[in-house]
This record gives sequence, C-alpha cells and structure tokens, in this order.
Amino acid sequence: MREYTEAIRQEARRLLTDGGVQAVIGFAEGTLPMRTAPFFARKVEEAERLIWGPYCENNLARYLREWKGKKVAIVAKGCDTRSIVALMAEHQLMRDQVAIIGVPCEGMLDRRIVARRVPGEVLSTRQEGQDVIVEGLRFSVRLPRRELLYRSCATCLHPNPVLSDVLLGEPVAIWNEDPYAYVREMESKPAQERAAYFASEAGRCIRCYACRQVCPMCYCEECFVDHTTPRWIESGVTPAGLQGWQIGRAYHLTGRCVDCGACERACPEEIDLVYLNGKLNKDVRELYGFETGVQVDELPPLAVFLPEEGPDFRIR
Amino acid sequence: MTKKIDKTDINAFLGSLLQDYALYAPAREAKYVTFREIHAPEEIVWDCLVTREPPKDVFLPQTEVLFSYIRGADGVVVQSNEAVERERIVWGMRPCDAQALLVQDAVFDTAENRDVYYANKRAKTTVVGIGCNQPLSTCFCTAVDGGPFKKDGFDLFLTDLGDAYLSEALTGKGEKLLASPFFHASRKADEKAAQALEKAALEHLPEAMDVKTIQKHLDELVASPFWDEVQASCIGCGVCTLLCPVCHCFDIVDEGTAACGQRVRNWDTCQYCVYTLEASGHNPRPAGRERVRQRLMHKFDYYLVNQGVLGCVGCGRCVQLCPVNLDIRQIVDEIGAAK
Amino acid sequence: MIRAKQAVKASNPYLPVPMRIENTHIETDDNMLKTFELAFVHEQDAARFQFVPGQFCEVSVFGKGEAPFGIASSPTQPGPLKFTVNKAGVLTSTLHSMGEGEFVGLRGPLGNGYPLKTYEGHNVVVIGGGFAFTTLRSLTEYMLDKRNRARFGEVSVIYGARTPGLLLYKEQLAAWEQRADAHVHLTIDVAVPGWEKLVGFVPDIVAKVAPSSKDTYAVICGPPVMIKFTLPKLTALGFKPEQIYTSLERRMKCGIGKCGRCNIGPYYVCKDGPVFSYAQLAGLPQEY
Amino acid sequence: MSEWQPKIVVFLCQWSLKSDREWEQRFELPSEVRVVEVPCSGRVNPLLVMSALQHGADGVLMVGCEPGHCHYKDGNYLGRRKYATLESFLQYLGLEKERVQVALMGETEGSRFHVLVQGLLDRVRGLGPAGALAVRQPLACAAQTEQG
Repeated sequence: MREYTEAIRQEARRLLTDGGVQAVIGFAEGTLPMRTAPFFARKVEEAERLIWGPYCENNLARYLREWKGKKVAIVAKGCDTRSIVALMAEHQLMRDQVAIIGVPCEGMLDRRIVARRVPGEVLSTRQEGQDVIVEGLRFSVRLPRRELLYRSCATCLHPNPVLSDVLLGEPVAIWNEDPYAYVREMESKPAQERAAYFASEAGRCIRCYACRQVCPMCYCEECFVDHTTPRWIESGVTPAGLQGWQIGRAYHLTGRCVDCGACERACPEEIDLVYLNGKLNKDVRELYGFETGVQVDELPPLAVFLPEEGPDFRIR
Repeated sequence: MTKKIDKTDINAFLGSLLQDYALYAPAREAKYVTFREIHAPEEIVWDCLVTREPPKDVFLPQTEVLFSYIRGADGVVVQSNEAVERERIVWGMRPCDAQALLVQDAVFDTAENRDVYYANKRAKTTVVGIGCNQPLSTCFCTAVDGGPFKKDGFDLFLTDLGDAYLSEALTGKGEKLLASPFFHASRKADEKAAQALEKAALEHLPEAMDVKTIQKHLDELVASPFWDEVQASCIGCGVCTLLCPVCHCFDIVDEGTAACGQRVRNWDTCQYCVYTLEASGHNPRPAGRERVRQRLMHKFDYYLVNQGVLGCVGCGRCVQLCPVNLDIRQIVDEIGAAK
Repeated sequence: MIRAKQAVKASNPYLPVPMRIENTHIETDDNMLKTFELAFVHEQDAARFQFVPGQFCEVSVFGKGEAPFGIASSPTQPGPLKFTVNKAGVLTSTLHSMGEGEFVGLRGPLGNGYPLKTYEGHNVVVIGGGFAFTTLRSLTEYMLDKRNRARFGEVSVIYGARTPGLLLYKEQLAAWEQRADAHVHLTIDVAVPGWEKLVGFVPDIVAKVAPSSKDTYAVICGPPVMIKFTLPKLTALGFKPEQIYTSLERRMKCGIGKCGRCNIGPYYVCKDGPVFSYAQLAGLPQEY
Repeated sequence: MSEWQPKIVVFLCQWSLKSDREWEQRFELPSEVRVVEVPCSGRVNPLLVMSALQHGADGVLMVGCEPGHCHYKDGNYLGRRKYATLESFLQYLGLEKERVQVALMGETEGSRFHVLVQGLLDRVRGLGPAGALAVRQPLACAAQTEQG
C-alpha cells in the first residue's frame, strides 16, 4: 500500500507539473480510523497529501461531472474505471479530458463489519499479511482480511482498471467467479419472503439520497424523485414513498450500474442496495451478455436491441 | 431529589412503565442501534452512546400529517392531527441529544406561532437521560457548551454506577418516576462515584471552542473562496442534516387530490439542491458552496443570533456517517484559524 | 362531516381558513398573471384578519400545497383580498385553472409589512418592475387613501414593464395618474406605437425622474437584474441604504420562521421580512 | 366496504390494433379496466408501471406493436428490453408474476386483445388484491369521499 501511495504521488506531481491537468482527484488521510476522504490536489505540493489504502471506498468517478470541461486526473480502482467507461458511453465524459491513474485493487474493507467484530470503538487498524489487526482502548483483535471485504468487493470481477493512462503496480488475481450468488439466493426464496425483505429494507430509508449523490451514474439534472409534474412518488417516509424511491433509483441504473457498491457504503441506514442493483446487473448480463463499463464504445443495453432476441412477448 | 435503582430491578421498573407510557429508547434495528419505540425493556441497548438516528423523531416525526382536508359544500374542512393521546417516556437520551432538544424547543415552542404539533408531544413526554461514562472519539460535546453529564433538558438523569443507576429527578415529571418503590435511597459515596465518572469522561473530550471568534470569522468569510475548498468533496446528500439532532427544517406537501387528502410535513435539508429552488427556476443557493456555507453558518452563527444557543451539540453523528468523511470538527477548526 | 373546532384553529398556525374565489381577472396580455379576489367563507375569519401593506399569505390549493403571495389589495379597501399570481409551477398553474366559486385555503397575514410608521411624514418613491408590483400596489393605495394621504409627503410611483400589455393593474394606474397628489411615471423597455409615456429601463428612468433623496424613502421591488442596476442610481441620488426598502421573495413553506428554508443570514424572510432595508441586508449572503 | 373489484391498467400503444379499432365497439371492456393510450410502447416510462401499481392497480398490461411493425421503426424492440428487465425486477421484489404482462400484438388482433384483458382480469381475481408492494396512503381518503 505504501508503494502505491508513493507511486500515486509521483504520478500526481508529474501530471500537475506538465500533464496539463487542473487537479488530481484522489484520496487523502481521513479524520477517523478506517476512513479516507476524497481529495483534490490542485498544486504540486498538495500531491503529498494523496494516499492509498484499504479504506479508499468512494467511487471517485462521481466527481468528474463537477470538473466538466476541465482536464483532470483521477486515481481509479477497477470499479472507478468502469464508471468512467460507462460515463463515456453516455457522452458524459470525453476520454481526453481525464487522465486515469489506474490502481489494481485488492478490495476495500467494510468499516462496519470491522466495527461489529470487535468489543469496542475501533481506534486503529493495520494490515499484517492477509490479516488485519484492529485495536481499541482495551483490545487488539486479529481478523482475516478476506472476511472484512465489502460485499461488492468480495464479489468483484474487475478489481483491475479496465482503462487507464498509467497503471500502477501489478494486476491482482481475480478472487471471485460467482458475482451474483446472493441474487440467486434471493430469487430462490418465496415471493412473500422477497416482498417482506424489500419492504423492511426500503422501510428504513430516510431519503437522504446519499446513494444517489455518491453514484457516478446518478447525474440527472433533476432526479425523478424531485419531479413535481408528475410527482412520481409519495413525498414522505411512507412505505409507498420509500419503495417507490428504491424501485425508481435501482431501475434507472439498469445496465448502467458498475457494481461498485458506493451507494450501500454511503447509506447511513445500511440498507441492502446492492441486492437490488445486483439483480438488474445479473439480468442484463444473462439476457444481453452485457457488463457495464467493461468495453469502451459499447452502447448501454437499454439503448440497443437485436431484432431476433427474446423474450417473445407475442406468444404469451 | 436523588435516589438509585439497582440494575437487577431496572427491567421490572421499565416493564411497569410500559403499562402507562409509550417508551422510546436506544434499541437494535437491522444491524445497528437507533432510537425507536420499544415494547419490552429487554429491547433497550444500554451501552450505545450515539444512536444511528437521534430521538428527534419522537417530537418531530420525519413524516407527520398536519391535517386532513375534505371538500364540502361551503368550502374545505380541515381536521388537525395535533392531539397527542398517550404519555411518553424517552429513556436513555444522552446529554448532547437533550441539548439539541432545547434548541428545538426554542424554535418550535415559541410564544408567538407556537408549533402545536411539536409542543403537544413535548408536553406529554418525560425525558430520562443517562450520562456518558466513556465518550467516543467522535464525541465533542464539551467543545460546544455541552458535557457528558450535563443535565439540562432532562426530567430524570441516570448515572451508571456499575451495579445501579444513580437517579436524579430534575422536574416534577422526574419525581413522579422516582416515586416508584423500585428506587431506594442513595448514599454520599454514590454521588462521589458519579463525580469521579464525570471527571474521567471529561478527560476523553476536547476543550471548549472559541465560539465568539468562530462566529466573527464566519461573518467575515461569507464571500471567501474558503467555501469552495470546503465544499469540494461534499456530495450534497442529506446524511449530516437529517441525522443531526438539532436540524429541524421541513417541507410541507399535500398528499391527495383537490377533493380530499392530507397536508404532510417531511424533514427537509438545506443540503439538497431543490431546497431553495423556486418555481421560476431561480435558485438563491445554486451550488454546494452556498449550501455547505448555510449549514455551517446556521449552526455556528444564526442559531446564536436567533436562539442564543449553538446549533451543534457535538454528538458526532455527521462525523461518523458522512459518506465522504467531511468532518465538521475540521471545518470549524479551519474557520477558527482563518485569517 | 368533519369540522375543525374554532378554538383549535386559532391556536394552530398551520391550519388554513377556507376562502371562496369571488372573482378572477387576467392582468397581462401574455395571460401569465391573474388576480384572484378571495373572500372569507366564515365571518369570524374575516374579522380576525387585520393586515398592513407588504404582508403576505400562504394560499392553499388543496392537493397541490401552499405558496406565499403578497396581498395586492390595501387594508383601506373593504371587500375581498386580492392576490396576483404568476403562472410558474404546479400550484400556480392549478390556481390559474380555478375560477369563481371554487375554494382555496388561506393562512395569514404573515410577515412584517412595510414600516408605515417610519415612512410617515416623509416622501415615498415606489419603484416597481414587471409583476413585482403586488404589495407596492397595496402600499400606494394605502398612502393615497384619503384617510392616510396627509400623513405622507410626496408620493411618487415609477413602474416599468417590458411592454404596455405586461403592466399590472392598468385601471388603478390610470386612476393614480389622474390624481394631483401623486407623481406616476410608467415606462416600457422599447417604444411601441400608441405608447405615449416613458420609454426606457427602470434604472434609467429612476435616474431621470426620481425625487430628491432628502426626506425620502425608496421602496423597490422587481426582478433581481432591475434591482441590481437601480440601487447604484439611487445611491448616486444620495439615498442611503437605510432609506431604501425592498420586499424579498424566497421559496417558503411554513411562513412562520420554523421550516428553515427562507433565511438570509439570521433573518427569515417570512417572519423578519419580507420587507427589509438595504442597511439590514448589508454583509449578509446575497441569497435572494 | 363493497366487495373488492380488481383494477387493471392497460398501457396501449396507439398504433397497435389500429386497423381493428372497432374492438372498442365490438367488445365492451369490463369496467375494472382502464386503458391509457400512449404514443408508443417503447417510450412508456417504467415509472408509469410502478405508479399504476402504487396507485392501487392490481394488474398492469402493456400492449405494443408486433416485432417489425413499430410505427417509429424500433420503439417496440427498445421497449422489449425495458419491460423484460422491469418485469423481472418487480417479480424479484415480490410482485406476483401474473400481475404484470407485456403483449406485442398485430394491427388486427382486437379480439385477441379482449381475450388477453379478460385473462389478466381472471388471473388477478384469482390472486386477490395486490399486496406485495406498498400503495399510496391517501387512497384511503378516496373511499372516505365516496362514503361522505
């Protein structure tokens, strides 16, 4: 991780000196254990604040829309680069406006899982081989890294950048082959159970829209939830209002979501959002062989069709 | 009046309260602990200092029907939803959340234009607090006029002595609870122990911030590029404000048709881009810069002007839960140091 | 049928009283501005309603919500309250489609209104642009009322719109123009055949025809760009910030300083305003 | 409350069944069915389907043109992907499979349309009121006005 930090800083210095970029979007030290903060190095000396580590959990591609029209560099994991590709496919981003510093990713650690597996407030963590040592006021606990990954990271198929201008380090080996096992598990449950699960997950939503705001693909000028004509869903934290929000949000990301899990990490109520988008991702993969943001210049699946494909809605 | 109650008796006592009161307390929900209504004393989680959601929902529900309306022959008839039937107890509120409650009192329970929905719930509620023996690293109540054992706003205040809770009644409502036979006399030593706990807790907490300087700097920084820097990583979600125990902003919306329906109020936040958006398309706070500035200025400047109190109580929820680790403590430090 | 108790109504600031639309009148030739005359359904609601020019009300269009509108009629005029509504969003579009005999709700009067006591004994120049003339109409009517006229010095009105057809309250303006005790200057942006009054933007007209700043208060309402260019002209004429008043508009919900969205600095436009002097607004975020 | 009657919403492309417009005369649709004519099935916002369900529809039918017969060339093909994923998603969330149906029909299939609607109605009757997904609350007040 230290080597990556150094390499990122070096590349950032170079780009800020003669790469013609206005800023390097990366991560800086956070104010809490297990946190980092998105950071914008605008001057060469600010490159020293950039870091890399197991808690770089945000999808930084989200910030690119705020730099529209200006050339910037971005520190990008596999999922961040997929978002960049997807944004390019939707004409939200020009390839020559972003310099991608690609970083192979071993998966980010879920700070909430860590917190739940120790007997007090976490004050520091460090990695030792494949383990993470977690320390607090009166404890020190050793936990296997693999068990602490975010679910979206544990099931990741593209930990290595799919597109980059400079790729740091060596690509990591893929540790997962079945990304949608949890979706299949849910599919196999009776309808009533699925409805109850959805109602209870959506029911905790407080409509803070953090899921939308952290998402690189949620760039609509006006979100359907804010429309006044028509007002698509009920305004409050009522069952219909909350389910309407979750259905609309997830479905609008059909064929556009890159499985980064940023929405779920941002959610203060720890709502299972990945299981919603995972289903849609699984469907477009199985029905149309499409994976978002993997192939440059591939059109979004709902923008194209094959005349001969199914389902054949005629015969039913 | 001060007494104490043994921990072995506490559930029996709470069970007896459930007969007469609706009880709200820190309790588990999904994978975390939040403030919600409970139906059995065993649901209470005693060692959670900062609940995921603050208890403000008890007094200012996130979604609340103000009235229903129905079109009649001679106009529209409205029926208010302001009545509160059942007495309530909020059990185990922390001093920071109580301080926030006092700020909300100053906003809603005013002599003129009294918010009856809030005031009625407040009047029917007994607030039982508990001191914080071991504050978290995100706690900073002492920086903003609070303290881990501050008793303002409580009717009854508990101190965890290990095997018992020292219980001090601060109002008539508190004394009513203390009259229960589950409480027995406390001794001098218990009060000494409580003082020692407070002293120990304070060691973990920061010094008071220089509120005057911060307020002055805020007034000077209105047009400064400082805010462009601060807001750069802000994603414009509502986590910090919706989960803030002080933030009280709301929206009013009709649900229904012209013939009949309900007028509803929902929490709202200054961090949303549509919050100040006018029908004409004009937005007086068009970007993150204005919205982040508004949050800080409201908390550390405008509340002081209008209510005479700070709008931040140091609970640390926004610090813990911000998706991009935008830390209000750091911003305030920078404001204090700004030249 | 459900019926709210009167006692509850009086103490709950969120409950609207029913109003009947008595009359509607299209003000401008683009059909975007319509004046609604609203009458109280219940006698006791009417009796309780005492207002000053510059105050506003929250008008309920049930099913669509509430929006604030300045009261365009003057307290000196008996009869229904007048509100002039610009068709902009969902609520105002619905309101525009409503007519005589239909019901809306009303909360108010809200806000501070123009500081009449301050203006008394002084000259007042009323400066308006476009459709931001509603409470200025109320103020002018009030000052020109025969019971009040002697309490004020010279009253001038400078009012401009893009075209003649976009001026509000044409009959009222004509009546004021007839009066010897008021100076009325009407202007449009660009000359059109048949228009014999002033031509030019409000800021320039102000520079030409505004009275001396001595003993005078200026009250200005209009689109932000008009205000932006008029303020320097007034300053050049010697008006100090404390002599210039404006009525601000912001998105509002509660109207009573609780819902939080209409603040400018520590002031709430709904409760501490909407009328402010520029001395009050100095140094605050320009969030209006 | 009177006996429950299912509510069916049909989003019908204005071009499909076009040559067979007399279906409207020939077959009177049951009163429980509300037909919403749309310019093209491919442009129907999936939120409309959700909205219909949230407003208390017990079944939704989407009718577009036969493959190769879209008035706008390929609206029905684009719509097909949209509805395939939406249908599957709503089922995943617990909605019974039988409540949402998509049908691409030729210009002259008025009689088949009628059979389809009747079939959906019968299936929904068998299932009872939709309950898997939440409906909007002020629906309750509609009943109130009817009574008052």
